[in-house]
Amino acid sequence: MAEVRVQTKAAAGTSGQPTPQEIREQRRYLELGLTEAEYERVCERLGRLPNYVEAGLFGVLWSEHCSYKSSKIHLRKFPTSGPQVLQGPGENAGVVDVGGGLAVAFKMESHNHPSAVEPYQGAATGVGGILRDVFTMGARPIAFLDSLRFGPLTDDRTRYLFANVVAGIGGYGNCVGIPTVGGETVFDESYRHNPLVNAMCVGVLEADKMAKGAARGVGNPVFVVGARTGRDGIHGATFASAEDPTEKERSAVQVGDPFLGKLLMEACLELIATGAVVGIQDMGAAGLTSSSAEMAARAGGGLELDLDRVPVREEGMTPYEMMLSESQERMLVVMEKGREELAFSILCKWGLEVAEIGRVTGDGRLRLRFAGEVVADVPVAALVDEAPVYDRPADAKYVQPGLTVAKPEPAAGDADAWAQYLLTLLAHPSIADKRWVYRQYDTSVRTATQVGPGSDAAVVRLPGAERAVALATDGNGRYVYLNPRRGGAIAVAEAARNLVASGAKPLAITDCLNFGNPEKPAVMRQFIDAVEGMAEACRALDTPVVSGNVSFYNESQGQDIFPTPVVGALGVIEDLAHVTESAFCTADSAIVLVGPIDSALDGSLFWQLLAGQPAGDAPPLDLALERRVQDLVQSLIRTGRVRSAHDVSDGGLAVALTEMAIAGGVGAEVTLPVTPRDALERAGLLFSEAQSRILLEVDGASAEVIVQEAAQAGVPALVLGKTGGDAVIIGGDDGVWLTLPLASARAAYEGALPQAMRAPSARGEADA
Amino acid sequence: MRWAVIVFPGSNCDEDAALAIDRVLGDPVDLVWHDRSDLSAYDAIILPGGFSYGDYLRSGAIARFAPAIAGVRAAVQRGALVLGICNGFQVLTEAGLLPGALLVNDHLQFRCELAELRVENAETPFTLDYAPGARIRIPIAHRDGRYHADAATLSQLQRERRAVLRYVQNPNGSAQDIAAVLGANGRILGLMPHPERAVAEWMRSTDGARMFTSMHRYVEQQGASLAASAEGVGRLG
Amino acid sequence: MTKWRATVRVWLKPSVFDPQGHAVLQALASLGHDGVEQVRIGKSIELTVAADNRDEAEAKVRRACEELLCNPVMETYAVHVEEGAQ
Amino acid sequence: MTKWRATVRVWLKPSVFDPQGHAVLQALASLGHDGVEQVRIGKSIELTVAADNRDEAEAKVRRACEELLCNPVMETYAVHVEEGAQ
Ligand SMILES: Nc1ncnc2c1ncn2[C@@H]1O[C@H](COP(=O)(O)OP(=O)(O)O)[C@@H](O)[C@H]1O
Ligand SMILES: [Mg+2]
Repeated sequence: MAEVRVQTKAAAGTSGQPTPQEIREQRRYLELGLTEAEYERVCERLGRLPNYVEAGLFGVLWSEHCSYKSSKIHLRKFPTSGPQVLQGPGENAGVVDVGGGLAVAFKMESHNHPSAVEPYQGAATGVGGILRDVFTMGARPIAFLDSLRFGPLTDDRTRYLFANVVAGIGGYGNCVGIPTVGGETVFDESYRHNPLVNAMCVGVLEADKMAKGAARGVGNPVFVVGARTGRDGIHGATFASAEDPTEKERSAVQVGDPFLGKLLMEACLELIATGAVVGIQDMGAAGLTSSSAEMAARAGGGLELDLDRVPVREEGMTPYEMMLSESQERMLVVMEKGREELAFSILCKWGLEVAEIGRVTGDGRLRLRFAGEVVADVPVAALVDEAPVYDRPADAKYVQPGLTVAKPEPAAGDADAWAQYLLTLLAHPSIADKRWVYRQYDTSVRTATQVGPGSDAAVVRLPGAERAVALATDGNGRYVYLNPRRGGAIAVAEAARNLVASGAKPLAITDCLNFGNPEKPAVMRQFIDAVEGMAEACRALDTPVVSGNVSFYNESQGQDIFPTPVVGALGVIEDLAHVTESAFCTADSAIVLVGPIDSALDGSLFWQLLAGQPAGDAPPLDLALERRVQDLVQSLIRTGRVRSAHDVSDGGLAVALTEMAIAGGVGAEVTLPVTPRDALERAGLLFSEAQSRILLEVDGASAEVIVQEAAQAGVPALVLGKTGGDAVIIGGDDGVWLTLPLASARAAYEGALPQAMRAPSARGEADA
Repeated sequence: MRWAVIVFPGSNCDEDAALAIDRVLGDPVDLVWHDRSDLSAYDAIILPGGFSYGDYLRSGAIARFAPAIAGVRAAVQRGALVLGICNGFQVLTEAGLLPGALLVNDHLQFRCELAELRVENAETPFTLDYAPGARIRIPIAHRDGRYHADAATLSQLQRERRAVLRYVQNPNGSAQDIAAVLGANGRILGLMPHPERAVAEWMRSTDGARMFTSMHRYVEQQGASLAASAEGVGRLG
Repeated sequence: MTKWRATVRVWLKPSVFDPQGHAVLQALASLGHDGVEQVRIGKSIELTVAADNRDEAEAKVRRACEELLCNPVMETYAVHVEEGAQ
Repeated sequence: MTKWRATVRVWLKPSVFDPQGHAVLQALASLGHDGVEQVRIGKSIELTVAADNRDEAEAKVRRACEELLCNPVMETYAVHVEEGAQ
């Protein structure tokens, strides 16, 4: 093959750009996101100085966002395989076999930094991006979930961010017609300046029809489909990796176009169904650069692109800008040669623009031509597979910050005081009813949502099958902050437990790892420990990680957020009769606690409210017990004796019980078989967030049998009392501890968010 | 009888509507692409929910120019039934086939919830199977659902009993709690709630099913199926 | 043909409740912006139009308003045309 | 104090893609409105403001823009003030 000469002098579309020599001498590579060492490595690998376009390619692909350079070696600790896994990490989304010939593709992604700057569009484009990741696999999207973290709602700007993020998620999801069926919403001081917006998308496909993002078959044509390429979002990927989002490229803000997103989804699914698509990938962060390089890398081949043919929105765009643009709603598609017409007719039907911009080569290089010249020619492997990997320094040992916090002791009050504690927890925005959020989401479009938001997990029926998937997201930054390893494990255990309480068998998880600045050894320690804890729980519960996303640099003014790994879990319900909700069904049922009675307040919201900061260790967790509890509840639900089920999480037993009562409009009276020593122990019995606990509503006759079956399975279980009445009454051997009328409980629980959001919200100033 | 569900590029409740017809009635139903104007084969046409063309300017503003809307006009002339659900309602008002307009909800938010409705007129082709004055529950899911019409139109609707469904608790600021409007000829109904989302126990309500059974019964009662005669003419020609 | 730059303002008729304007007014009041007494929010649509003269440009824009940009059931519009692309 | 009538136009910065304008442009093209070459859609906000003089009125409106009406990350605005309520 003839040697290709790469243009090194100023040429078309490059005026004003520094020459390779200037990039080196003026250290211009720094502004492209490359460190000096990384730049040297690029030069070495190329055997010459990179020009501006080439340096730009390396800059984005070697960014934290694209290369996972600080996290890669640790993510390897996740279990990623199992008989249920059809596609693990590495593709656009993970794919799991859910039986009946069907598979489910799912993934979660963060859009934290863009949402902090422009909450509506930041959140909307986050949803659009994760949607494309899923339909790219050939899967028909069937559900979204969203996991949100904000500062306290007493703050004007937080209300502005929260209101607009929620509107943006709905704005995109509602328009594309995919129901948003679940998620979580947590408020804590630690997220005040750095909110978290994680979106998950779930799609379904026939198990043997998976599409992939590989550019195979030398000579096959390459197309861009969808929106035109504009100058927007240049440097988005480096922006996500940079410390202070608002001071960075503000042009990184994008406006989502859900209508175009929907057209793209329909057209791509139709296209993939023809079998003529060799490889397909959405253009997310770093746009054409990452999509082309990654597709070539997966196939072990190369690509040659003719940038003159890229449809642009603005005149005079340079190759550099075209490669780095993050214009939304675009796909890169490799078609089988000779079947291009098929693509044209389908895309035309959906009114989409398409352009053939290049072809697959076998020489392992990404070669870009523009205005008759080669403007970049670099080995694909160097861009993708040989991206730097850092084993960043981590503190030897994590100093658990809650252990030195004085354990707050509640005053030993009367029954009213205890009811007041419960009311305060119910009205805490993190626990309170989230209807204010999810009534802004279309939860029932596609008419397959059997259980929408409001229960432990969402249940979505699969098309043409008498089975359903259960979906939940979970992650408690407070626990991870207090004890990263155990907190990480709890995130997985709790997500899986929510599936189990809904009648499902957990199959696999995706994750979004939201952490602070990885260049700080303390943050790196949090990250490593949390990942190890998650991996341990995944092994214990047989839920491999099939996809995920890392978001570092969640910090502001030097203050890192709580380390917040968020888990998105997928389970299957093979018989729709087993779908279980968390609302009490009827009076006179028995209430059974599966799992231990515990009074440890470590990590509890109760203690945080009393101490003004997280206190103690993370809540107790024994993974072996967790597994037994989950197995037991799965099998109990399958016997048809469980009327409703709810896991014990934030706010402990008292809150879980009250939530079931409010949701069902049926009260409850329970008695714990203990006499607490003091107020602290009583508070613990009520509000401990100790793990591995699920409350069941069962018919009275089965209750004792279930307790015996639990004992045989090595799981502690107790009949606590029964449903009925119009109050929640909780006591112990020493008498009634608290009585809370259902009406007051409901008012506090349902009123909290609407009341907090009644105050006006100001855009205010983003963090300087 | 034969049903058509019109599909605009941004429709997203088209398959739900077809599925509901199938679930409730088992009648044949076709998904018909918006560029088709010949709808003569159908006894009933559904304009489904969604965001026909993104609805960035005004909901339904662009869809009204689609060839299928010309087909809908012709079908109405011929005596077919037309049901516009949510975005379909918006399209029908933009097209002038129903009076009034649907504006952004007074609270400015999208709202998705099960809404309670009162059947104000059970003598229309769309509500035959409901008891007069019945309270039914059907989900809403919209941001632009605030029904607006001038005073003269509103009193006409009132007089002619064409505000067929009203919200028990107004969720969007609609004038006179109006949730559904009947066309002057009695054969077009536009409504913001989604009857196709309330046709099975597991959906939490089956109250939507009776709208489809009403339409079916009405068409069957019309005697010889319109579709048959229309097809007959087609074959001769 | 010359390029014309047209600005179309579309707003709700006075008789139609404007919840967006109302919300902004309330928000401004409670954020301490006193003196603001009324707010109404409409659309501002900027078009670049090729036409031989101003009248033709304006006629084109008005046609677009009548047919698409404005719904007379609840809206009114005003057109302003000046020379030059945006 | 006098009443002032302010008109604020808020629009997306030129570098930001405007899907709304794009959709309308396409619709106009397919409806045969030739000559329309570019469409961008923004907001037009009319405020009635009480203030002692024009400068004060304009300052009030600008403050409202900064704090609430416009997000400078992606939008720009222009204020026009004249005497008299709407
Ligand atoms: N942002 C959100 N979007 C959609 N649903 C949400 C959101 N936040 C909370 N929910 C729903 O509210 C319910 C309660 O959430 P949460 O308290 O996090 O549940 P759990 O403690 O069982 O994990 C769940 O059904 C959840 O799906
Ligand atoms: Mg739960």
